[in-house]
Amino acid sequence: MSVDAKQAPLATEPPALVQLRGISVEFPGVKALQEVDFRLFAGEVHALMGENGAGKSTLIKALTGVYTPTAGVTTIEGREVSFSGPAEAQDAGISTVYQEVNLCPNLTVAENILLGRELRRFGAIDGRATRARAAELLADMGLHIDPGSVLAEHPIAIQQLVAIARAVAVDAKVLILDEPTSSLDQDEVAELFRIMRVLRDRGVAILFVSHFLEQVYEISDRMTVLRNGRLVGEYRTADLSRLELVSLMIGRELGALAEVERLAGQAGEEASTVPVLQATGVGRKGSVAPLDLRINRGEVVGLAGLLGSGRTELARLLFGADRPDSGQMTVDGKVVHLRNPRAAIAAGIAFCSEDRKGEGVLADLSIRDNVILAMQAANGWARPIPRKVKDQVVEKWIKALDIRPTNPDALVGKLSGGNQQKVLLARWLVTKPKLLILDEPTRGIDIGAKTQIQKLVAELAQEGVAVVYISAELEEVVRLSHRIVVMKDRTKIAELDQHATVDDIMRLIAHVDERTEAVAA
Amino acid sequence: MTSTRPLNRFRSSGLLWPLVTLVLLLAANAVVRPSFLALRIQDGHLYGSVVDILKNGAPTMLIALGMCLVVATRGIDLSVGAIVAISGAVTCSYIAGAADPTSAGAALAGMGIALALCAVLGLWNGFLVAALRIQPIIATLVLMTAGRGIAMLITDGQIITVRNPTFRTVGAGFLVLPVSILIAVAVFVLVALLTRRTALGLLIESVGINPEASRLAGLRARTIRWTVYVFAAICAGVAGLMISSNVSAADANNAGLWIEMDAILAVVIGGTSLAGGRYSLTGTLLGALIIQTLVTTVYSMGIAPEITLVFKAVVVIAVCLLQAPKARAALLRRTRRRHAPPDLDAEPAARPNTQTLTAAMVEKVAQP
Amino acid sequence: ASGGGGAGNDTITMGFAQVGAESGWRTANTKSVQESAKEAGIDLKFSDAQQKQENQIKAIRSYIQQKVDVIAFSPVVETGWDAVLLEAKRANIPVILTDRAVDSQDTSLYKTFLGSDFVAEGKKAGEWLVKESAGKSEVNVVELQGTTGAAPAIDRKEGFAEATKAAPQIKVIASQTGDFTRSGGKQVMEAFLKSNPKIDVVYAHNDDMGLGAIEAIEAAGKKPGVDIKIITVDAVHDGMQALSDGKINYIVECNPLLGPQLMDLAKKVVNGEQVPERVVTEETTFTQEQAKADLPNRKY
Amino acid sequence: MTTSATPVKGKASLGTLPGRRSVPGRVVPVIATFVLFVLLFGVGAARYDGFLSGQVVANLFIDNAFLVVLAVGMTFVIVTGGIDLSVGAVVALSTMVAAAGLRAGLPAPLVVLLVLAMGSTLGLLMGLVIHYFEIQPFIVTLAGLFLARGLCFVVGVESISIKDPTFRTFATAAIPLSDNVSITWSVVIALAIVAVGVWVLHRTRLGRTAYAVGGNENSAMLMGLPVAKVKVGVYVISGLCSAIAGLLLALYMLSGYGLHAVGMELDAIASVVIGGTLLSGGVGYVLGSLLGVLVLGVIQTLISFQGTLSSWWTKIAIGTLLLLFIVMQRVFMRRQP
Ligand SMILES: Nc1ncnc2c1ncn2[C@@H]1O[C@H](COP(=O)(O)OP(=O)(O)OP(=O)(O)O)[C@@H](O)[C@H]1O
Ligand SMILES: Nc1ncnc2c1ncn2[C@@H]1O[C@H](COP(=O)(O)OP(=O)(O)OP(=O)(O)O)[C@@H](O)[C@H]1O
Ligand SMILES: [Mg+2]
Ligand SMILES: [Mg+2]
Repeated sequence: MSVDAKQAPLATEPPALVQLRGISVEFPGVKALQEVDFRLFAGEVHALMGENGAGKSTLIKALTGVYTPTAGVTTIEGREVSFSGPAEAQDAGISTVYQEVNLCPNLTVAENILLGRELRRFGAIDGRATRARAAELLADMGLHIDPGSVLAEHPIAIQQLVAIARAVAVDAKVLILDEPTSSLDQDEVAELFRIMRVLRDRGVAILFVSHFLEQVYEISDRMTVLRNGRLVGEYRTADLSRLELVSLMIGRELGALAEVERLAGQAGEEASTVPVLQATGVGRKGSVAPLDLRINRGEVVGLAGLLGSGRTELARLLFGADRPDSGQMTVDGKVVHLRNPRAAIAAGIAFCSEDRKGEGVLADLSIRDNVILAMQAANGWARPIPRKVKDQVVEKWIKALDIRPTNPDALVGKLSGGNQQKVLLARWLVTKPKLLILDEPTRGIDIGAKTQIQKLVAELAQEGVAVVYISAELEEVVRLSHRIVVMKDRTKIAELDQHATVDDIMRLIAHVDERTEAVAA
Repeated sequence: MTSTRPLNRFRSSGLLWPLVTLVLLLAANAVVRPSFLALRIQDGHLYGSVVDILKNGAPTMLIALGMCLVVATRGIDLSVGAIVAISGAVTCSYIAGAADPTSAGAALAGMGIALALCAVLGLWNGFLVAALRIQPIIATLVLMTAGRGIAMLITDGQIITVRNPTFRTVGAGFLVLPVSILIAVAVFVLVALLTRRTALGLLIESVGINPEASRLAGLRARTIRWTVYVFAAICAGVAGLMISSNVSAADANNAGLWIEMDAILAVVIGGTSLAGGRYSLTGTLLGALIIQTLVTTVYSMGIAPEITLVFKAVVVIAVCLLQAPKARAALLRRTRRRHAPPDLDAEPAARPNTQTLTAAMVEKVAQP
Repeated sequence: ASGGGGAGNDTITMGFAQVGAESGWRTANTKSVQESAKEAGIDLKFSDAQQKQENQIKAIRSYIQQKVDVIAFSPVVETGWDAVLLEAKRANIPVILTDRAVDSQDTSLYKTFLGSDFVAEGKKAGEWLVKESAGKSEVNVVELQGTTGAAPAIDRKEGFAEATKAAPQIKVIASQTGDFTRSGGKQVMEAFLKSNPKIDVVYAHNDDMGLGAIEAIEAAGKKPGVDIKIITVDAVHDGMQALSDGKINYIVECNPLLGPQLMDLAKKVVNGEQVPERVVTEETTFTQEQAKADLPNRKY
Repeated sequence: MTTSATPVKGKASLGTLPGRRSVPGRVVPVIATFVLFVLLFGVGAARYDGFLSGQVVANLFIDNAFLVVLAVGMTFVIVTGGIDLSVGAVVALSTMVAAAGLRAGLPAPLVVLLVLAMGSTLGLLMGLVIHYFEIQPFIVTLAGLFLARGLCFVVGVESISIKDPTFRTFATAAIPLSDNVSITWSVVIALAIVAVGVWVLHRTRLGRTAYAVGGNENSAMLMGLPVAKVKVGVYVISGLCSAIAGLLLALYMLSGYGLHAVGMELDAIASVVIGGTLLSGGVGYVLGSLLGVLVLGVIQTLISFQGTLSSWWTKIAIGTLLLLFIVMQRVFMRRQP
């Protein structure tokens, strides 16, 4: 393979803090990593780049001893190591946030942050001191939640922040962050980057994975690109343009991608005015204040707001996942009572949850079963979808969404994060919904796939599907939506039209006083 | 990657090791007593130790089938033993009290009433678990305790003996093969068809893997859970008929005592995890057969009652070790290391056991 | 609400801690106690220990707490009663043992023991077989034991072995536990029939296992009672029926109807009268002819 | 309204007091169970003379001391998402080994040590198999049950009396609490073990890790917690508790017997679950388990005070009372957020 001329020169630099040489990792039938080299220096932020399934998470897990590589050596500060598990890696000064939030939902926030290093008095855990310490750590990150609350009560974004707080709480030499920002909004990301910079300046080596190019360029000093489990090269961030980076990642010329992007960009200009779903005064105590909402045929309605502004909760109400306790909803002009998801599905509504691990995919089932599940459930148990139809449908969507591996019998739990998300999306697309509610559908999805999904949304809208689109990435929302509903404190504060900009939204969210004007506008 | 070759498919299905165990057990018996495998026709039906295993194992098999589905939904049913007792008690009391205790009508009516009652008991369990969301083990413990009491209440604590040829057929009759095994196999086929040919199996598995995700995908999670308890209870009811019919008597105290444990053991030996999700009906069947063969082995090899349990423990542990990929891998690695050339990397990648990658870690990480 | 102790008034209150209801025999025993208590005008507090000794001890404790006049119980096992009996003694509540003894050295812990002798039952069975097989060169016996570890199983085995020790032609070729149940007896017998070509006699520790064995023998195409002789213990109704039908050859009785005797003893004990330390219940044995005669008036 | 479930609205609301409200939230189930227990006891007191006495309460503890200890060990196991079916059999084996050892003339302290070592070793073996071979706890401990019960009969089929004077004095000694209420040493030991259990499970890292493993084993592993140590450890704890319970039972019965404690594992599991521990792991309280045992105990006491129930009505009544209790508990808990 011809190595790009911009590969970083190695000679002049100090010895690497962490060095992997010729690392290979294999799973039954999958070569996840093949002879990959990787270096991480003290005092740098190093981005690990690659498409979904390129092997980023696997590399991280091979480094921290979760997987034992089949070949290769790992050295830390020049000494060869071979960790038998994350505990040993941690002892060696490597602190890690793995991709999916890996915390214990049954424990409190404070316990999660300090598990294994709780403050003790007379040999017993000092709960009060532990909570106080956790509160401090959270406050450092600008997060003010009750450290004594149970983790499961918090949305996935907060859980992500807690995981980060846990990782930065120790004095580590190496900090590894595998897609820490996928569920965070801009403020949180900024906060995280501030912390990362402080740590970097202190000499900590930081490994960072993200599919947001902006973020990567903002924070990283150097990057390593992987493709299909192989090393493409190591580069200085400053030397590599975005376009070059993307083409290194996807291994194709960029033309195709640009085309896709263009298509996605021109989100169907003309949305109809025929309402698919109309909600009046729909709300639920303690969750979402009663609000009105109309979604037309072929229209993409974006939901914008900060963390905890109630977007997810609103989506759940529209899908019957939670029961609204006020208001009325009509679908196609007929009054519906969405008592449970079944009813919503029967009415032609689909909902792709943001919590793909907890509420989305079924890890122990194959891609095929996951994809057809919702369709099958709607069909009823007695009318199984014929094998042939299944295969056709599944094959089609595997191709359309570029799900890897392409083997429909692969267990979804073993897929890379991004691919799991695609499977989930496919599940709902096969039901041919009238209204598709997407909660963070591009979370953890690589840039190529993200544009693909955006394009798909635009196409669906053009075909007449109504879409509710929730994303922490305001650009995305703005680009795709015909209309944007802005949420704050679980209340709808404004509805903006197609020409709204990210700044408009930010202003609305930031200033309470503007609320009335905005609604009027 | 799943291979299309049937042998490999079979291997990856996890049925290989239970089957190996069963064959080993039978072989051990045949070695100790060559006549063990002998079959002859006696009064128009097959006669032999293997036939006994099938006949006596049928109730456990049936109950294990029901239990398997319950376990697949992440539940457990401790009340099946009590339901066995109730089913036998109701039938025998009805027959004994009928105008003509030997008539086919009495037997059929009695069995019908018993099974209907069992279905109601299943509904009850399902109500506690699915509707009230009480933890299955404690919810079914209620009926486990009270149910046997109810059975004894029905029989007044006595063993009720009946002489009814029709009723006798269920547990002791033969159509060349024992009728009970035919019933068990029929139910197995029925369930297999019902769950594998329809979408039921998929729905059951997904409820067991992640109830909330299933609900959001539009499954009737509650109805499914409820249904499997009813099914398990009916299976237990039929098993109860077999057990009492086999000795022509209802013994409310002892019928089905601890059979729930055997059934759960069969399910687990068959490769179904108690954490719910993917299940194997064939494995369950094999598991039940292993357990019954074990019992028969004890009797026919003349193992002293004092050490029967130790023997059972050893076999169960051996089965589990054989079945656990981790343990097999460890064993294999040891023998390989001794015999094979040290160059493991040269082996083709498709053989997980030879990889230094810890399979367990992979599994663990893959699970949510 | 039922009133608590009977300490204050004339009627005697008896606390009876039953083992459980694990067999028809036991249920008959319970019934007999309950019925005779009613007849004798004794206020009976009954509790069922579900076959667990600790539950029996709990029940006895609670009787002491309730200040009953006399406590009676059938020990699950011989051992382990000293502590609670001492408590009863301290509380001045007399204790009567039924059905089997306890192994306390301190005999002052209980007033009297009313019940059968399981070893003797085994002996009776053995003696009959010795008589029957006189002159034969070889008698192969298979034994269907009760629940492993249960006292009747141990004692009946021991008694039988003792009685047949002197007859070298009698050989126990297989011995397995059938858990005192019919299905157990049937399953074990099925296996025996296949692994032992020549079985002459079945000795079952209770009728139920014997009845199970009969079914197995019939299924094997042999005639129970003729091709294979059967000896059992208990003499419950179904067993007696089989005996008179010729399918069982000999039954040693173990009488569960202790109620009337127990109530007599209780009254005496409460009134401070002297009672014998050991009262053996009247138990007999049945041959097929005796069974035919006795069957119509069997109570259980 | 208790608890932390009330959401903190948005990021604007700064300065939440750390953890102040979390404590009651966690013990609500235990409190609920306690209230219901008192209710049940109240029913007994209202219905039966002599029920409302100190000694009846004391007897609840005396008669269930061994079950309390078992439940403590079982709580540890269940909190990690496991289960231990072997406890009843290990109890029996412990009584048997103790009795046989004493009969053979071994000194009492040695016998005690022997039994404790045996129980922990059995637990250790099962834990190792469960963790390293990844075999389901249910099946491993079921095999453990067979093995331990089987070993009982290998030691001896008949029950063995304990005649050792140390054991006897220990067993019969009463500790007066007031004029007419006294307890035994077993109660003291059991309560001490409850205290240690509370401390270890709720106040040490071992305990926290047990909860973490029960909540999500994979996450716990990724968080770098000593999963193996804890997963094996809880079975050792359970084995040790079974051995202690066995010794207490040996004191209670003054005998060793292979058929002691048949089915006691179910009683232990039931107590733990009644006490608010989730069988799926991650949530549970030692004190809850103690209450669970007392609930089962009071049900039994109620029935023996009733004194007119036949064998089958006894079973039905136990089932019904159990049902009543768990349904009430369910209703009670549902009202909580
Ligand atoms: N436990 C496993 N068993 C089998 N295959 C696995 C397992 N874990 C990962 N893989 C496979 O290894 C490959 C690399 O996955 P990995 O999770 O490292 O990707 P990634 O680069 O992190 O992707 P993403 O951006 O989507 O997170 C994928 O093809 C995946 O399916
Ligand atoms: N910064 C925060 N501080 C405290 N609580 C928060 C914060 N962010 C979110 N929450 C919690 O979030 C919950 C509402 O989340 P919801 O999922 O409805 O919001 P969302 O707008 O969809 O956010 P997300 O971006 O996570 O999807 C509330 O329970 C609230 O307590
Ligand atoms: Mg990844
Ligand atoms: Mg959200």
